[in-house]
Amino acid sequence: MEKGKEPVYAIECKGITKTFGSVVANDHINLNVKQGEILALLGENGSGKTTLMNMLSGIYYPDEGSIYVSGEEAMINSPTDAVSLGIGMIHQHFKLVEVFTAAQNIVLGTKEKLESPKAMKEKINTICNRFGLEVDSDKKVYDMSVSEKQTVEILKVLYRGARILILDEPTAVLTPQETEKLFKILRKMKEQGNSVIIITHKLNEVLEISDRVTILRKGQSIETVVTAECDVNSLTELMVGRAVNLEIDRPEVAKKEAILKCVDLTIDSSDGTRGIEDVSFEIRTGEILGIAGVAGSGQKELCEGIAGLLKVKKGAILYNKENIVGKTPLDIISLGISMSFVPEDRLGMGLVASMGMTDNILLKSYKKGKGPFVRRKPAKKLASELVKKLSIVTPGIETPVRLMSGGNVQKVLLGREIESCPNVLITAYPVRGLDINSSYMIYNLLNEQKKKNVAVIYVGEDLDVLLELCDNIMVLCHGKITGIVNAKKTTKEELGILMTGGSTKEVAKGE
Amino acid sequence: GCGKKDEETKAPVGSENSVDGDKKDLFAPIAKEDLKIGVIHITNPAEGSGYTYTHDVGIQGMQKNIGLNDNQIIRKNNVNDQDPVAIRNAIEECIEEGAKLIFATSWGYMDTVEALAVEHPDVIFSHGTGYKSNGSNFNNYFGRIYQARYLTGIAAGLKTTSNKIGYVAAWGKENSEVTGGLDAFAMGVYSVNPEAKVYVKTTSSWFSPEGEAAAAEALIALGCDVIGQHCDTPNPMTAAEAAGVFGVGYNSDMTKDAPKAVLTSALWNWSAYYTTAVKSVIEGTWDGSNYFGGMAEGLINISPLSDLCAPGTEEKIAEAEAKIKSGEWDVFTGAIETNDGQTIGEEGKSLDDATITAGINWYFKNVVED
Amino acid sequence: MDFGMIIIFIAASITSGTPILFGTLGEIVTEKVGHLNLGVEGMMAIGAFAGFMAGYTTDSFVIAILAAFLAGALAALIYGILTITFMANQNVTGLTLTIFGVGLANFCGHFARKSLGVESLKLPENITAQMRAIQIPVLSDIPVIGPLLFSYNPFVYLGIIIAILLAFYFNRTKRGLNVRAIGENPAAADAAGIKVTKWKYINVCLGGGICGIGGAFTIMIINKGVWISDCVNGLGWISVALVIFASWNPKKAIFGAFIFGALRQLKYYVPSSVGIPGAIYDMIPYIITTIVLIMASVKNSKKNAQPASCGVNYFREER
Amino acid sequence: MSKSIGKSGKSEPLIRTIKRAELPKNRALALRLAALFLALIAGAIFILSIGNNPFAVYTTMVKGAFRSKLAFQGTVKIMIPLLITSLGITLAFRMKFWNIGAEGQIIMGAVFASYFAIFHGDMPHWLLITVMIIAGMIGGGLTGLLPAYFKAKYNTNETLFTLMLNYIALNFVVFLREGPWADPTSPGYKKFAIFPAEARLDKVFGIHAGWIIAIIVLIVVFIYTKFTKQCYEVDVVGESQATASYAGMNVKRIILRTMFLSGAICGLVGMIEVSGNAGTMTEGVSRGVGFTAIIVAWLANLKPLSIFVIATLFSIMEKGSSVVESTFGVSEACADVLQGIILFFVIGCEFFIRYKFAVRKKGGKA
Ligand SMILES: Nc1ncnc2c1ncn2[C@@H]1O[C@H](COP(=O)(O)OP(=O)(O)OP(=O)(O)O)[C@@H](O)[C@H]1O
Ligand SMILES: Nc1ncnc2c1ncn2[C@@H]1O[C@H](COP(=O)(O)OP(=O)(O)OP(=O)(O)O)[C@@H](O)[C@H]1O
Ligand SMILES: [Mg+2]
Ligand SMILES: [Mg+2]
Repeated sequence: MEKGKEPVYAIECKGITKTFGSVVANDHINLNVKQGEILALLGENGSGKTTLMNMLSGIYYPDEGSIYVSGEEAMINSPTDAVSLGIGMIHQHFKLVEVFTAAQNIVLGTKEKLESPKAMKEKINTICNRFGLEVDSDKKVYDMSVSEKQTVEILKVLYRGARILILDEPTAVLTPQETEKLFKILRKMKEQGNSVIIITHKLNEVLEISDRVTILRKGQSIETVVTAECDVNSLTELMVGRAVNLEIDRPEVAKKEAILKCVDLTIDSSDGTRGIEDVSFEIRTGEILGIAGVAGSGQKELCEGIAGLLKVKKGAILYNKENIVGKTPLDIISLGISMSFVPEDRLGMGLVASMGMTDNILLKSYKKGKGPFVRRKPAKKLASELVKKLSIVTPGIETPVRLMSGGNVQKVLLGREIESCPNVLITAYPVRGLDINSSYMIYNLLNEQKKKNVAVIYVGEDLDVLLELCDNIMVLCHGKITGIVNAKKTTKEELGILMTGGSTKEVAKGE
Repeated sequence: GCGKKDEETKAPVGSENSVDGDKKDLFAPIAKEDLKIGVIHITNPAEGSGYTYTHDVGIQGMQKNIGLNDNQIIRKNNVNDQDPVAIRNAIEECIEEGAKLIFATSWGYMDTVEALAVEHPDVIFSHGTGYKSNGSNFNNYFGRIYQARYLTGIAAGLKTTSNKIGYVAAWGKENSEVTGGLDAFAMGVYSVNPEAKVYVKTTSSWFSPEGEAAAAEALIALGCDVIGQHCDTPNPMTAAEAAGVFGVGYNSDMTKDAPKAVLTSALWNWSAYYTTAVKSVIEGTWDGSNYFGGMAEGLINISPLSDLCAPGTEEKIAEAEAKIKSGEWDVFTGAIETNDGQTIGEEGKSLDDATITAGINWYFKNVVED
Repeated sequence: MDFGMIIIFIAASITSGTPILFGTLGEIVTEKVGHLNLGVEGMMAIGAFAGFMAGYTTDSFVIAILAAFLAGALAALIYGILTITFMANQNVTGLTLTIFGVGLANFCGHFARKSLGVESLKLPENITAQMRAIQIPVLSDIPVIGPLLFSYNPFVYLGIIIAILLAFYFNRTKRGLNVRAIGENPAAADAAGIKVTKWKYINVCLGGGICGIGGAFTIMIINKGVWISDCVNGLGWISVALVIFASWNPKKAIFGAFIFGALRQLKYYVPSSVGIPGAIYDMIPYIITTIVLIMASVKNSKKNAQPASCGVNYFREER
Repeated sequence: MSKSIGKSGKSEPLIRTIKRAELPKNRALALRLAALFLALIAGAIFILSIGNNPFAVYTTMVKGAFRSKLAFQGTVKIMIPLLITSLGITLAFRMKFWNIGAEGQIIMGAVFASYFAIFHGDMPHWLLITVMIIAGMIGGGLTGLLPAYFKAKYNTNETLFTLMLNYIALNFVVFLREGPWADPTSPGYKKFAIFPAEARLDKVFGIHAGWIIAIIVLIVVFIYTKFTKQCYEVDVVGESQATASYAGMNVKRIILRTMFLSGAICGLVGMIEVSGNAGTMTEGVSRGVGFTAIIVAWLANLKPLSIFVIATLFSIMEKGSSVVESTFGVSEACADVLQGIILFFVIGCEFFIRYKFAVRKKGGKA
């Protein structure tokens, strides 16, 4: 390597290829990151971003191609190798030991001897101060919130003195405030000469944080562009390969009738803490009600309460004037209330990872029909239809959904819910982790439902989307409603205030 | 179903087959070269000391006496006697291989063998240590091991200085075989040392290396300085040796396992029976009668007394042995006092064989359950 | 029972718990890296034979123990290759190891007796003296304390030392922290730069080795140095039970082994006139283990639970 | 900083494990047969090393299982409990409920069935048999239900729980035999009474009717696992309890129901063994079948028809080995070692169906 002539890249990948069985996840990919730069990696779901990063961090090993770290060819056989090369990755699914404390997780696997808890704490504090992080080093991971866990993950990487930080969709599960905090940290790292590769599907974040963007499409590296020269539309076009309309329309439905009414609902979460308290609201057919709030404000409890999965402590849920509190989930499903909750690990609820599309579609309809036997035929037909209708990418309808990319998995989930022809459709975080194209496809699906006079509850994080998509937005804070506002009349700022427990005066103003 | 119901009742042990007049025609002679013999063992002869080992030594002795090849013997080892299915499988396999004579060596095989004898009338079943028989192709063989036990009791009684003798028993009072042996042993002790007590601990298993050692050690802790045993490992003897006390072995000469402890051992010499039985089958003289041999027949013996025995032991034992062998006296003769104050038997009479094999469920007066 | 007998009973219980302690410690070490090895019985049997044969030929207690350890480790290596590298089902592999191990030990014992042409395979004098209870001058003679603390065979002390070392290893050392991480979440450990495969092998084999020493105990102490087939006779399975009772904690295993040992000895010290059937004594350890298992789960104790990844094999590229 | 790069200059490992594409069925079958072949070769080396002719041993093994009507019947009798038990635990295993307590469930099934044979042996034959079948299934089912209850309610580890229950059940039988259920007519020895003829399963073609029950169970389990709503629920619960509740399934009830069924099928084995085979209750009634069945079910990938095939092979091996033992005068320990070696290979070879070792292709440059 001739020094001086070229800028030495922190990382350079040449011709990386990786196949899983018959799937070519990476197809001769080239990518490079400069020192002191933040590179965004962009691509549709299943385009191979995670796979590529996993090879840099030693989780996978490439079938072909070479990786150069600081100009020299490197063999990254294991995470250990990656660590010793100064590469640290924060995985989408956190890799933390639940029963250990933050500190124990942080020092795990490092070379130095085990020090006294006090000395350890100090060392961690030093790093925290340097990058502006906060952590309780004696807290066990199983007691932590998502963002706390992420902080531990970041600390883990920094503690090892990583100079190249890889983050795989770090913001997918963060609130805007938390995202902002994270970006501050990343900028600090960059200032100190480190390199960052970040994967995110949120284009505004890409534009905000990155210096350059590398775009992957179907396992191939398409192009690398300088962020300053791009906008949302051009990035989307590069990613998808064609121009995409990024408007969300808000169709108006004439006939609106009240269908679901919650009165003074109080529900405890599964770990016994208060989930929501005295929540009352109403939703009408042909309407999308958005629910906004910082993560953990009671969204999950509300959804699960309505679906009959959590016990209602107090209050009533009136569906067409009938109180459905105390009904079994199955009864509620058969009334036409459908719920799809995309959890943080995406697959955890609603789908069976090792089953194919057919059997997953069967999940909510298998009880139909008399007799002890399941009917797979209709499900099979529906699966094939969904593949066509939602352009789901999968080797076959019997391929385990575990092997499909995140976006496609979510299309299966939502597609199934919609096909069950619900009257009330509750979706929580349906675009969590989805690429922009798929996200818009989902918004369109929801609008279509609305037009069919379905009452839709949409729990989301992206305020811009909430404002564009919903008719009304209900804001939760610490399990209480801080406001229900008209989406057309409110602003992001106003929502922000409500989300952090702003005054109730705003409520009156909204509706 | 299997098994004739009417045969559930006890067949008198040792009774001659009186149903059939001419016994000689029961089975035709089988040429020595053509005879295949199945042997069902409860454990593995390789265990080296215990019950199965002695049976197999007996089989080998019979082989030598008669001159049979190794491939004429079909051994089935580790056939759990609590598992009728396994017993049946093992025996049926012997029959498949052409065995015409089957020795089933453990008590627990009895019911299954009884049933199989009905299903296979052309095969001779000889079952050891039980009491059932059908007078034709199913007999029972057993021995008066209590005679040897009595003699070993003499050795123990003379040796003890603490006047506490331990006894590791596989099963409790209800098991007649074990209990009869223990009583004989205790009576031997009593005959030379009326002061001494025999302490008994039960393992509830024929084979329990850990339990047998533990029982022996518990007995030693009680102050016993001679340990007797009726169980399958030599662990009571080795435990005695390790503790520096003495022991009386069982089954085989356990001097080989614990040379510094074993005074003598009560021995089976099964080849005495096996040779007789096989010979009768070859010659066509098998008459289906039960066999209940003792010291006189050479089936029972004690191993040579070791140097550890107390002075005078040899004489005392020789005296008793002569009495037993001559037939003028046997162990369970006369009125016997039990440890719970009963009296068994009558003066001048001996217990009958049926009682000896299946009806002893009391402990002799110097036995202590603790 | 008078006082003297109680002392003897306690001492006997401690001795009796020792082979179980070894089996348990071995299994704890194995489970800490996420491998449930149901082959304890087999590894103990193999260790028993190897220890016996080494002692028989070299007349050295130390070599015998080393051989038992090595043989147990080798047996565990088979399990390791199959479950770690070949990712075979752990239950199935463990059960097979039990069949194989017990069979192999019995077969070898049979073979050795035959080829040596002896009636009884018995360890020679020197080693027998070494494996007997250690009498420490003065200390062993103190009444009560002597027999309670200073009159055991070397295995007892070795077992306790190993247990304490393991407790230290798992709770106070970095290596132990790393190893525990593997058992809890191998993917996390791997990403943290811990050599998961290597440490899985090391622990699985170390665990097998410790079980092997437990096997040697059965032959040397229970059978006093005389080879007997099926010498382990279920102690391996009780060890698996004790792992639960001790809630995967080596220090608690010492205590648990004593309790289990006491339960196994009890029927020989309680007069039969008390009238408790033998089967009840044999059943109690399993019943209390089950109760402990239930209690831990009712309390939802994360700390006293089996390592989270136990039973699930790890493949880095799995998703 | 560039110094650290030197560290990475290590060579890549020659071989690494990678995932295979889903193998077509016939390839997988071919691989399994190859595995079996390898296993036999490994076994052959062992047989050679102890001085026997492997070819003769293997021939004897197969012949031994079929050489006569009696032998064939013996093989079938070994197979009946193994097959049914494997099918029983398959239900639990599909739910990822690691039931290694089939031993205990068999024993308790046998105990429940024996109660009627011993104490109510005067019932008419068919009534008694029916009652015993039901009792056996309830006995096994309840034994399965116990850990299931705690699993459903407190997430108690079922592997360890069921393992413990095996030993509790075993000692319980000994307790019964030594005390309350001892045959009063047995002199001098504690044992269970021989069942009256009314309590014995009838023989069909010379083998007790257990084989018919086995075939029925096979068909039922096949249909159950392949086509029913219930088993679909089992599969979902096995994968993710959260998902199952979302779909409106009553997870607790499914766990209880499935474990009851699994235990009941194992309990049925207990009934068949005491009534058809042994003719009396025994502590040895399960004979390790509960453990072997785990191996069978697993090797068969929890598929009923494959279970049938594997159980057949196992039964041949089991029956054949004991013939080999006596024919070649080798100890049964030898057969265990042989079985162990063969199993190790078969277990190990499963790996190659899902994974392969690969050598990296060099020089794939952009
Ligand atoms: N371990 C694996 N086994 C099998 N297939 C895999 C594996 N990992 C990834 N794939 C496949 O490789 C392709 C690329 O997946 P990858 O996770 O890299 O996509 P991605 O770009 O990160 O997508 P997303 O935005 O949804 O996270 C997908 O088709 C996926 O199904
Ligand atoms: N990674 C670590 N860093 C620093 N100290 C540690 C670490 N791991 C363990 N320790 C120390 O070890 C002590 C015991 O750890 P832990 O509570 O996990 O062990 P334990 O199994 O409960 O042992 P014990 O029997 O003492 O209760 C902790 O209080 C802590 O001081
Ligand atoms: Mg990804
Ligand atoms: Mg503690």
